Amino acid sequence: MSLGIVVVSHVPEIAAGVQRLLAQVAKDVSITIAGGTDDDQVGTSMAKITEAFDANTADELLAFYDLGSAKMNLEMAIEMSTKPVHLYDTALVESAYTAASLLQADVPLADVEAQLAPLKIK
Amino acid sequence: MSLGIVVVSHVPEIAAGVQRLLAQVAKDVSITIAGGTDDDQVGTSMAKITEAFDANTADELLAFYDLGSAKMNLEMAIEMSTKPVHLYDTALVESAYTAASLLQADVPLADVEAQLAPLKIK
Amino acid sequence: MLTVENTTAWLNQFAAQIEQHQSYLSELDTPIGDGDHGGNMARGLAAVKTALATQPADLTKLFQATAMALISKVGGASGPLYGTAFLEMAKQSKTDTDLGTLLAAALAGIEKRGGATTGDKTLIDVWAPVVAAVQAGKLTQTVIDDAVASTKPMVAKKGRASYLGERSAGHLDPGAVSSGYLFTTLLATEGIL
Amino acid sequence: MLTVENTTAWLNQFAAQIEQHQSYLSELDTPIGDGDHGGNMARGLAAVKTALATQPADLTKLFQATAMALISKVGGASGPLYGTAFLEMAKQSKTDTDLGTLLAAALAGIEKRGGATTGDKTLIDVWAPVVAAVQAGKLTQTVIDDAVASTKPMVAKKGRASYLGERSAGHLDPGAVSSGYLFTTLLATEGIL
Ligand SMILES: Nc1ncnc2c1ncn2[C@@H]1O[C@H](COP(=O)(O)OP(=O)(O)O)[C@@H](O)[C@H]1O
Ligand SMILES: Nc1ncnc2c1ncn2[C@@H]1O[C@H](COP(=O)(O)OP(=O)(O)O)[C@@H](O)[C@H]1O
Ligand SMILES: [Mg+2]
Ligand SMILES: [Mg+2]
Ligand SMILES: [Mg+2]
Ligand SMILES: [Mg+2]
Repeated sequence: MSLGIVVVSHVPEIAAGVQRLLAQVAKDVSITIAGGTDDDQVGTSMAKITEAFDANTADELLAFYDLGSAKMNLEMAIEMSTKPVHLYDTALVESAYTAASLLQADVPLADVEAQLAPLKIK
Repeated sequence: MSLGIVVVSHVPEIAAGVQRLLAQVAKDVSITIAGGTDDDQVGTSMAKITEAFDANTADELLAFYDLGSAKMNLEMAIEMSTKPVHLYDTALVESAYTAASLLQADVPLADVEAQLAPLKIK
Repeated sequence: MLTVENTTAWLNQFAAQIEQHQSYLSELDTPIGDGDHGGNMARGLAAVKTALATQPADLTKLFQATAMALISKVGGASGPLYGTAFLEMAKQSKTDTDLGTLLAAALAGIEKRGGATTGDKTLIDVWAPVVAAVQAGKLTQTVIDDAVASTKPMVAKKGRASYLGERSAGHLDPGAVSSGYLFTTLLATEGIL
Repeated sequence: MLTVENTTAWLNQFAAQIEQHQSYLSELDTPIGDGDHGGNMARGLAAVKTALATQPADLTKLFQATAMALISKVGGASGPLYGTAFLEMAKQSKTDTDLGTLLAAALAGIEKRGGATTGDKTLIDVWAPVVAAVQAGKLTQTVIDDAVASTKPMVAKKGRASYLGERSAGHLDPGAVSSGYLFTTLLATEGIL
C-alpha cells in the first residue's frame, strides 16, 4: 500500500511552494496539490482537490490544508473519492513536511500519525 | 506604534502565497516577505530577511518562519535590526493569517500574542 | 407545496437578491472575513440560474443541479455549506416533499459539513430558527430578520471571523445575511409555504 | 599560533576538502535531509576563498570576512552556524589569539545559534570533543574521526534530520562530516596547533 500526500491551500502559490519544499526531501513520494479556486483566485475548489486525489499515484493519501473552508471542500472530495484519504487538522507546511520526510523513509502510517499528533492546531 | 508582519519561508512561492492570503484580510497591515535563497532556490537568506525588515513600513514587526534554519537566519537579522522584531515558533501559514486578521482590527500586541500561543508547534 | 415551478421561481428570486446585494455582502465580509462573500454567492447563484434554465425534470434533479452549481462555482466556505444543504434536500426529496423536512435535512447537512452549531455566528444562526418556524408553520419576515440580527453581538467560533476572537462581535455575519435573502424570497414565493 | 598566513592556508585547505567531497556531503544529507549540504558548503567556501584572496589585514578581519561569506552564500542551516562560529572567533581574536579559546567561543556561538547540544546529532558532536582536545593540547586525527563516527547511531534532535525522529539513526550527520574536514585540515596545517 503506497502512501501519498495531497496539499490543499487557498492560494495556488502556497500549494506549489509546499510541493517544492516537500519534493526536495521526498523524491519517491507522490505529492499532488490543489491551490486556489478554479480560476486561481484565493479560495478552494472541490474539483481541483478531486483532481489532486486522482493525479496522485499512491493508493492511500494523507491530506493537509490551510484554513477551514479548504477542509469542507476536502471532506466533500473525500466522500466522493474511491481512495482512502486521511485528513489532518495540523499546521499545513510543517506537518506536510514532516509527513513527506517520514514517508520517504518508508515509515508506516501509524508512526507518521504519531509524529503529526503534536502539530494539531485546528 | 504600528505593527507589521514578516513572513520567512524556504520557498519563494510559499512566502509570496502567504502574503497574498494575508493581504486579502489585512489591507492596511504592512506585510513583507523573504522567500528562498538569494538566487531563489530552496533555503533562506539573511540578506532577504533584512530587506523584508527594511521594506516593512511598520515600526515593530511580527516574524513567522517555516523550518528551523529560517529561524537561525531570522535571529541573525534580528540582532542586526534597529526595529524591534518578535519571532514566533508557531505554524507558519495559520499563525501569520491569525496575526494579520487581528492587526487589521487594531488588536494590541499582547492580545495578538495570546491568540498565537496555542499555535506554537516548534 | 414544493414544485419544480415554484422552487425555480424561489431560487431565481434568491439569485436576484444576491446579485442586487452583492457589494453589501462583501462589505459585511470585510471587517470579519476576506471580503468576498458577495462575489462568491453571485458567482454561485449565476451558475444556479443557468442550471435552472435547463428546466430540471423533477425536484430532486433541480436541487442536485443547484447543489452542484454552488459547490463548483462559489470558491469559499459558503460553497460547500449551501451546496451540502441543497444536496441533502435533493436526497430527502426522493421520499418526501414536505418543506420543513427538507430544510431540516439541509440544516443537519450544514452542521455536519462545517462543524458549527447555533451561536457560532454563522448562517446556522439563521437556518436553525427559520427551519423550526417552517416546521411549526410560523415563518414570518420577523423571524428571519431577528435571526439575521441575532448574529451581530455574537463572537464567531467558526470560519474566518473566528480568527478575530472577541473582535468579531459587533458585526452581522455575511452568511447569515445571505441566508436571510434565501428565506425572505422563500416567504415571498407564492404557494410554497 | 594562529597567524593570517596559516589561518588562510587552513581555510583554503578546508575549502579544497569541501570541494573534493561535495557530492559525498550531499549524499549524506539525502536520507536524513534535503541533499544540499555539499552544494551549500561548496558555495560558501568558494566565497570564503575569494574573500581570503584579498589578503585580510589581520586575524579579526580574516574571520569576519570568512563569516560574512558563509552567512551570505550558504543558504542552509550550516550558513548561520558556521558563520556564527567564525563571527565569534573574529570577536574573540580582538583580545586573544589562543586557538582553544577562539574555538570555545565559536562552539558557544553555534550552540546559542541553533539551540542544539551534544548528542543532538549535529556538527556540535564534532566541535565539542575537538574543542576540548585542542584546549587540552591533545587533538589527533582519531579524536576527529571518532567524533564524526559518533553521530551515526544518534537520533537527531535538531535540524531537518529531527523530522525523521528514530529513523535518523544509522546515518552520519552531514554537518559533522564537514566539520570533520575543518578540523582535519586544521591538524594538517603547519604551525597552528
Ligand atoms: N464552519 C462553518 N460552519 C458554518 N458556516 C460557516 C462556517 N465557516 C464559514 N461559514 C459561513 O460562511 C460565511 C462566509 O462565506 P464566504 O465569505 O463565501 O467564504 P470564505 O470565508 O471562505 O471566504 C460566513 O459568514 C459564515 O456564515
Ligand atoms: N539547530 C542546529 N544546531 C546545530 N547544527 C544544526 C542545526 N540544524 C542543522 N544543523 C547542522 O546543519 C547540517 C545541515 O546543513 P545544510 O544541509 O547545509 O542545511 P539545511 O538543513 O538547511 O539544508 C546538519 O547536518 C547539522 O549538522
Ligand atoms: Mg469570505
Ligand atoms: Mg474567501
Ligand atoms: Mg541540507
Ligand atoms: Mg537546505
